Amino acid sequence: METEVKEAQGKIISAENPDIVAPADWQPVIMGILCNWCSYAGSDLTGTSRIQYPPNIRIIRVPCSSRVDPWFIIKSLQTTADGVLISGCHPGDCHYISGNYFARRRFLVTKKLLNFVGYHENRVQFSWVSAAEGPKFAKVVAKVTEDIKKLGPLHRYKKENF
Amino acid sequence: MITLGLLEKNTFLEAVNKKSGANVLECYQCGKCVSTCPVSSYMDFPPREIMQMIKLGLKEESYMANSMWFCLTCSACSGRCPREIDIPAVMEAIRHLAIEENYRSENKKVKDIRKFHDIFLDMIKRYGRNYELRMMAEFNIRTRNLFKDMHLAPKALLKGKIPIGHESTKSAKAIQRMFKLAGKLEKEKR
Amino acid sequence: MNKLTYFPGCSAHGTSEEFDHTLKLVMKTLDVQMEEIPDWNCCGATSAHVMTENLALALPMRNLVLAEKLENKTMGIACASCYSRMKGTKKHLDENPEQAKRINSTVIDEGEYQGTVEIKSMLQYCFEEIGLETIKSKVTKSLSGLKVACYYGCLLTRPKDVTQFDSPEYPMSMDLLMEALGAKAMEFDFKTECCGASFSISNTEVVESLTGKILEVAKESGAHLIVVACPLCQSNLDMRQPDIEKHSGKKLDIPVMYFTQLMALAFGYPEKELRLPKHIVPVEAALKHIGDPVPEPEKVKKTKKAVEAESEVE
Amino acid sequence: MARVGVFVCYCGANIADFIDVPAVVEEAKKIKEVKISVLYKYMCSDPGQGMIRDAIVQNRLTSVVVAACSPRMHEKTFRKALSDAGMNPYMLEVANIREHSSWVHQKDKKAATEKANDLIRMAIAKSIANEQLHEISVPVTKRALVIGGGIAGIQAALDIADARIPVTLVEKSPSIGGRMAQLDETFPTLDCSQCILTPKMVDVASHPYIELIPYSEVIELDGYVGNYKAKIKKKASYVDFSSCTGCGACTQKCPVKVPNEFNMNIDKRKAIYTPFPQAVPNKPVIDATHCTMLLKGKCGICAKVCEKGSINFKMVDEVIEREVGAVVIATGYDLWDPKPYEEYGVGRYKDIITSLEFERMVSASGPTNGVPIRPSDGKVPKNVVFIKCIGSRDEAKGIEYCSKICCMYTAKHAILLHHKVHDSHAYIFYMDIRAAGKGYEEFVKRAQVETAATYLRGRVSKIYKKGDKLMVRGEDAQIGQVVEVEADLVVLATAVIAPKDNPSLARLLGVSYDKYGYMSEAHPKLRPVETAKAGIFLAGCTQAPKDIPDTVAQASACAAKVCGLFAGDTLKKDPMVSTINNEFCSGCQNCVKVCPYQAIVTEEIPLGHGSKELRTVAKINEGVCQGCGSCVAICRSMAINLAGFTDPQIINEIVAI
Ligand SMILES: Cc1cc2nc3c(=O)[nH]c(=O)nc-3n(C[C@H](O)[C@H](O)[C@H](O)COP(=O)(O)OP(=O)(O)OC[C@H]3O[C@@H](n4cnc5c(N)ncnc54)[C@H](O)[C@@H]3O)c2cc1C
Ligand SMILES: Cc1cc2nc3c(=O)[nH]c(=O)nc-3n(C[C@H](O)[C@H](O)[C@H](O)COP(=O)(O)OP(=O)(O)OC[C@H]3O[C@@H](n4cnc5c(N)ncnc54)[C@H](O)[C@@H]3O)c2cc1C
Ligand code: SF4
Ligand code: SF4
Ligand code: SF4
Ligand code: SF4
Ligand code: SF4
Ligand code: SF4
Ligand code: SF4
Ligand code: SF4
Repeated sequence: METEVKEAQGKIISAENPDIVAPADWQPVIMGILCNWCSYAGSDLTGTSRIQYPPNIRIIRVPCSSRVDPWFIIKSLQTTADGVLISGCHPGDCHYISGNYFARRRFLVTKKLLNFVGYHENRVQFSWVSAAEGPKFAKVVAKVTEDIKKLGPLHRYKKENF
Repeated sequence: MITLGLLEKNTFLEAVNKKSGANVLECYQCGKCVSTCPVSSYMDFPPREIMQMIKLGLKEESYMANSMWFCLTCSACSGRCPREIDIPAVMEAIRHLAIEENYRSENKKVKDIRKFHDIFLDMIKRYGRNYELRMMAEFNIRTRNLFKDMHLAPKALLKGKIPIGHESTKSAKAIQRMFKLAGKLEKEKR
Repeated sequence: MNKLTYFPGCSAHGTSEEFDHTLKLVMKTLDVQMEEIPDWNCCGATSAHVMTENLALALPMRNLVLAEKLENKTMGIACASCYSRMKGTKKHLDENPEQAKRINSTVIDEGEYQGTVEIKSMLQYCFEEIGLETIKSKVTKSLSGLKVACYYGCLLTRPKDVTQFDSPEYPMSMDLLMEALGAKAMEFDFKTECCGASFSISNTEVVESLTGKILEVAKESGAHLIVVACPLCQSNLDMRQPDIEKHSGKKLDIPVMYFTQLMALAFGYPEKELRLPKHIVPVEAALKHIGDPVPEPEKVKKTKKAVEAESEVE
Repeated sequence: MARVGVFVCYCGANIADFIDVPAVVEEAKKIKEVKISVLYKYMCSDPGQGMIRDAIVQNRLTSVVVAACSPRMHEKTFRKALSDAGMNPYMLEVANIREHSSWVHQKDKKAATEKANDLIRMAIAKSIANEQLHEISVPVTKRALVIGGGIAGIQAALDIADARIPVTLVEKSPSIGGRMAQLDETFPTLDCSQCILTPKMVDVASHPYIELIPYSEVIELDGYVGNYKAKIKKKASYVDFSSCTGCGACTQKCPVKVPNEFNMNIDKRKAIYTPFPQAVPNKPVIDATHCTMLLKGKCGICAKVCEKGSINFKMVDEVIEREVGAVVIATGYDLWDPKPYEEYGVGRYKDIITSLEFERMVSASGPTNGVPIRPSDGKVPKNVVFIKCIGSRDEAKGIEYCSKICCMYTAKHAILLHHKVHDSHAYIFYMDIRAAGKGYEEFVKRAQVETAATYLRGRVSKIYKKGDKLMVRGEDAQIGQVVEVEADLVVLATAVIAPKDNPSLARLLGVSYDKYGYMSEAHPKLRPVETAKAGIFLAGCTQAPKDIPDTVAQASACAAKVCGLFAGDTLKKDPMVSTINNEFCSGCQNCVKVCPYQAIVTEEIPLGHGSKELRTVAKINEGVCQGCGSCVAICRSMAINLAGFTDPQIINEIVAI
């Protein structure tokens, strides 16, 4: 699948669907679902450290990455988001012992499914960010934002988004 | 003294690991191999030290060592290594790398050993099988040690221990062809 | 009747003719028909292995391909070194099919390699396929009174993942086989210490020192003779003895026999069939011990202190 | 219809400088459920909280959104404000516009403001789906169960009992004391082990708050923190402990001798025995696998000599129940069997012994009266070789980890050898000397300098026999030479391993264990004495190899945890736990498998209204559930909901933008 942004006459075209276009100044919306103990704490640390990152992400707090129902991912892509980032504790560090392990397996399946129905694999990404990894969180967000920008919009452009 | 610079990429270690299938980094220097190895006292760097040299990226020093030429491939060390490192495979890897990269030790013993193996292979190439008496003689001639073991010869010959004649495979041709093709494979690999 | 493909190895027709000969006698008694691989070649021994990887694989492969043409499932190998090379090669080829194909191209005239024969050393064959009970049943002349030290050398049981046979540190198969013949196998700590066989010509100094230590410990064990299952071990331990004695000044004088020679003897073959004159260290005196009275096995003495302590518990 | 109040914080300049806060306040007002949207300098200050309280009352709000710093900072503060105003505290949502916006998008005020708007919309949407929640309170049974009576279990039991909390101490063997009872003098101070241990054992026996149940095992544990029910199997001892006086007449007269495991089988004990003279309780038990009366119906001598008539051959195993609020696991360790070291001739040479055998020999009350001897001929050894890391740090033959204690006790053994046999010499083959602890390096120095033990750096590769000596061969890597030591006796410092029934015990208790069989702690650094299952704690070597000081410290920590747990009459718990709607549950039990806390069990309910047929459904124990949400996401029937993070709440957040 094409990963490069398609630009035509000052417009950006979705990688998945040529009918979806947005103006050149389009900014993606990324849904970030973070576990409370590691990644959410890590993102707080990014803030306390004043590390700057792209403003496209909207963060939802969940107790553990294992709480993330594949349905949340699908719903996000269907309704509001151009990409989804799920982030939890490092393997072995899960606050709930093994939750992130189950979560990871489930996500891989979800990703395959989304791929199958036509979404680019970079639309949904996973990462491990610990409570001490403020800088890493900024990097992850920057990378995901970059990736999604390349893929173009998923939804018909709504001015009020940005 | 050895000066250790920035060891950003230890290509020697990588080459040895790849060729041997072992991971030299696992060696924790316990020395069990050294006291196991029947010939460690003849090696200028016994197995444990060779492992460390590889870790330090000391390629030339390793190639010029006699250790891998003395290794008998007896697998005693690897059978006891607590980290299950295939030490003879590591020795073999250095040996083959040294041959490939044309390093030749001037050590007399190493030269002798190499000569022996050359002659042995030559013997097989010619006859398909080993011809023991001829081999001993040839080895002694080529190492300029004509009378080595000669005191054993009369008794051994007399007792029929070492036969005078020799057998050879009928299809000496097939063997020679094999040598040629194998040599070609060896070159392709490089 | 059992059938067995036989790979004698270079020395069987040379230095170790007595091994080959007695092996054949013994197999006849055990009702095993041995079929020698036609036109076999040298396995390359350590030399091929030392110098070049491809040749080290190609030489044994040719034999394996030839052996596959025979009908028998199993191949028996007399020499431990050949055994190790052949079995090691087979394992490597089976694990690396790509490389196997490449190597096969050098001997393609002989046929395609399948990997179908099972390789056993002759000792392993006797122990696993024939079994001690059968062997025991064929004994007509017990070797009781004879004390032996079984020397396995390094390649018969090592590396374990290749040989898949007996313990690499303290194997017992040959010991048990000797006991089946009536002999007593002594506790012997150097059963699998290397004798330096591959240096037997190029580096005699090493061989003398290694062999000397093995002989010394064997002697220490109280054995009348050493039993081996490999021609290289035999010639090293036997032929080097006079030199070792000369250089160390210690008298060793311990004969070195093949296990098949002792089996033949126990199976009732006359002594002359054993080809004893081929031995550098004479064997005859040792064999005189056959029939010596056997002492009762000693009871383990309890430590006096330990016994005393018992009554003090309360 | 929901009535939401939005409270936006300046956070001094922290938020206001980078976000157009007045615009944010106005934007929130556009949402129809929002009844009030206001701004304040410091929302978390008293006046700020007051604003919230007043607004709740005046506007009859149903939920509150505070747009300020991270909920990890002030969620509790604002929840309190809600409850002070008479509102359920869980009707609060916090929009994190500081850590997640003003601080991280300082160069783009427009984008930061947009993002703040979105975050607030999400919080409003979520809060509308919030439900009233109430802190869970569970009753506690104030009795602790301690499993294992080694020094770990003893210390934990005494500390808990001293706080006047009843303790049931269950010990598998006939006496408490564990391994420490087998030791001679102990590093790093060389106190006599028995002298410091036996008083504690006696304390256990006489403590009014401790119920000691020896010769027993826990076979079942039900329930959850504060409310466990344990089944304990008391093995038949064939001796009535209540009448037996411990006179020992039976033991003396019993004709059957059995290898004495307490003395590492160096000597014999009887079929009716107390494991060692200072045993607690000091009552004998009959070893049913050896007593000829129990095996063949012949003998009965002990019964004849017992003046108290305490012997009862008809005794059978008995199962008793105890209700407890907390459990301490203290099952200790075993030692690795060195048989795989064939190159050493282990099993063939009698004069190769293990460290614990050596420990028994040098023990003054041991089977050889404190003098080490060669088992082969009873002679006192002069040259003793100690080999460390046997089975430890050896993935080929044993286990990968370091056993932690053997470096120290080997140094101790060298010193003790010197004390007992003055003209002896100790050689120690080692790979490293791990002596990290208070006074430990000093102790090793003592072995090296005062005792002049010879340390040789290298792993031994071979031991063989020469005459009546054992030749021990290894490399001394410091001089790069292979050395052979002529030894009279060889002592192997064998690895510490987890008791082999730890995994089955762990499964029945519902706690996790690692690949070696050690019980797993909840967090290696910050929760080292807790298991992941609330109310179950770990002490001593059952968690990992450790020496006595560490064991005792961990045991006391366990006691503190237990006392903390029992401090109130009930336990308070966060209400954010999962519940199953059994009407939707299909009984697939996927949730049961994923729950890391074993909080989910199954139950049978009628198939339909008034139906007699039953079907299986899952049920969550709210006392155990920690609220991770794994089960919610895995349930295909959507039968489970996690309070505080329900599907409607999260979907509302997603679609709010
Ligand atoms: C040779 C040697 C020397 C040592 N020397 C020293 C020293 O000098 N200084 C030092 O600090 N440390 C020393 N140690 C370490 C010391 O032994 C341990 O630190 C200590 O014994 C650990 O105590 P524990 O209670 O955890 O385990 P243990 O002593 O093993 O006690 C466990 C108890 O639990 C019981 N049990 C097991 N399973 C169950 C079950 N399922 N149900 C009920 N009960 C059960 C056992 O019967 C036992 O009584 C030495 C260790 C060894 C091997
Ligand atoms: C370089 C380094 C790396 C480390 N890495 C790790 C690691 O990766 N993992 C690990 O487990 N451990 C690590 N540690 C060890 C770890 O730092 C300590 O175990 C831990 O910090 C000890 O905590 P503490 O509370 O005992 O002492 P401290 O952290 O020193 O706390 C003591 C506190 O008491 C205060 N204080 C002192 N005196 C007084 C007084 N008289 N009155 C009032 N207050 C006072 C001090 O100001 C201080 O706040 C590391 C240590 C170092 C040096
Ligand atoms: S035995 Fe293995 S780990 Fe030990 S020094 Fe030798 S190679 Fe290294
Ligand atoms: S395989 Fe080589 S290095 Fe290893 S013990 Fe044998 S001779 Fe020494
Ligand atoms: S004789 Fe009776 S009272 Fe005495 S110890 Fe034995 S059982 Fe107890
Ligand atoms: S009945 Fe059993 S325990 Fe009692 S004395 Fe006899 S053998 Fe010993
Ligand atoms: S404590 Fe010492 S002897 Fe024990 S395993 Fe660790 S390093 Fe080896
Ligand atoms: S002082 Fe520190 S670095 Fe040195 S041995 Fe001790 S713990 Fe290790
Ligand atoms: S996963 Fe859902 S349907 Fe399956 S048992 Fe659990 S609650 Fe019931
Ligand atoms: S929320 Fe987590 S802890 Fe609670 S029952 Fe579900 S899986 Fe278990």
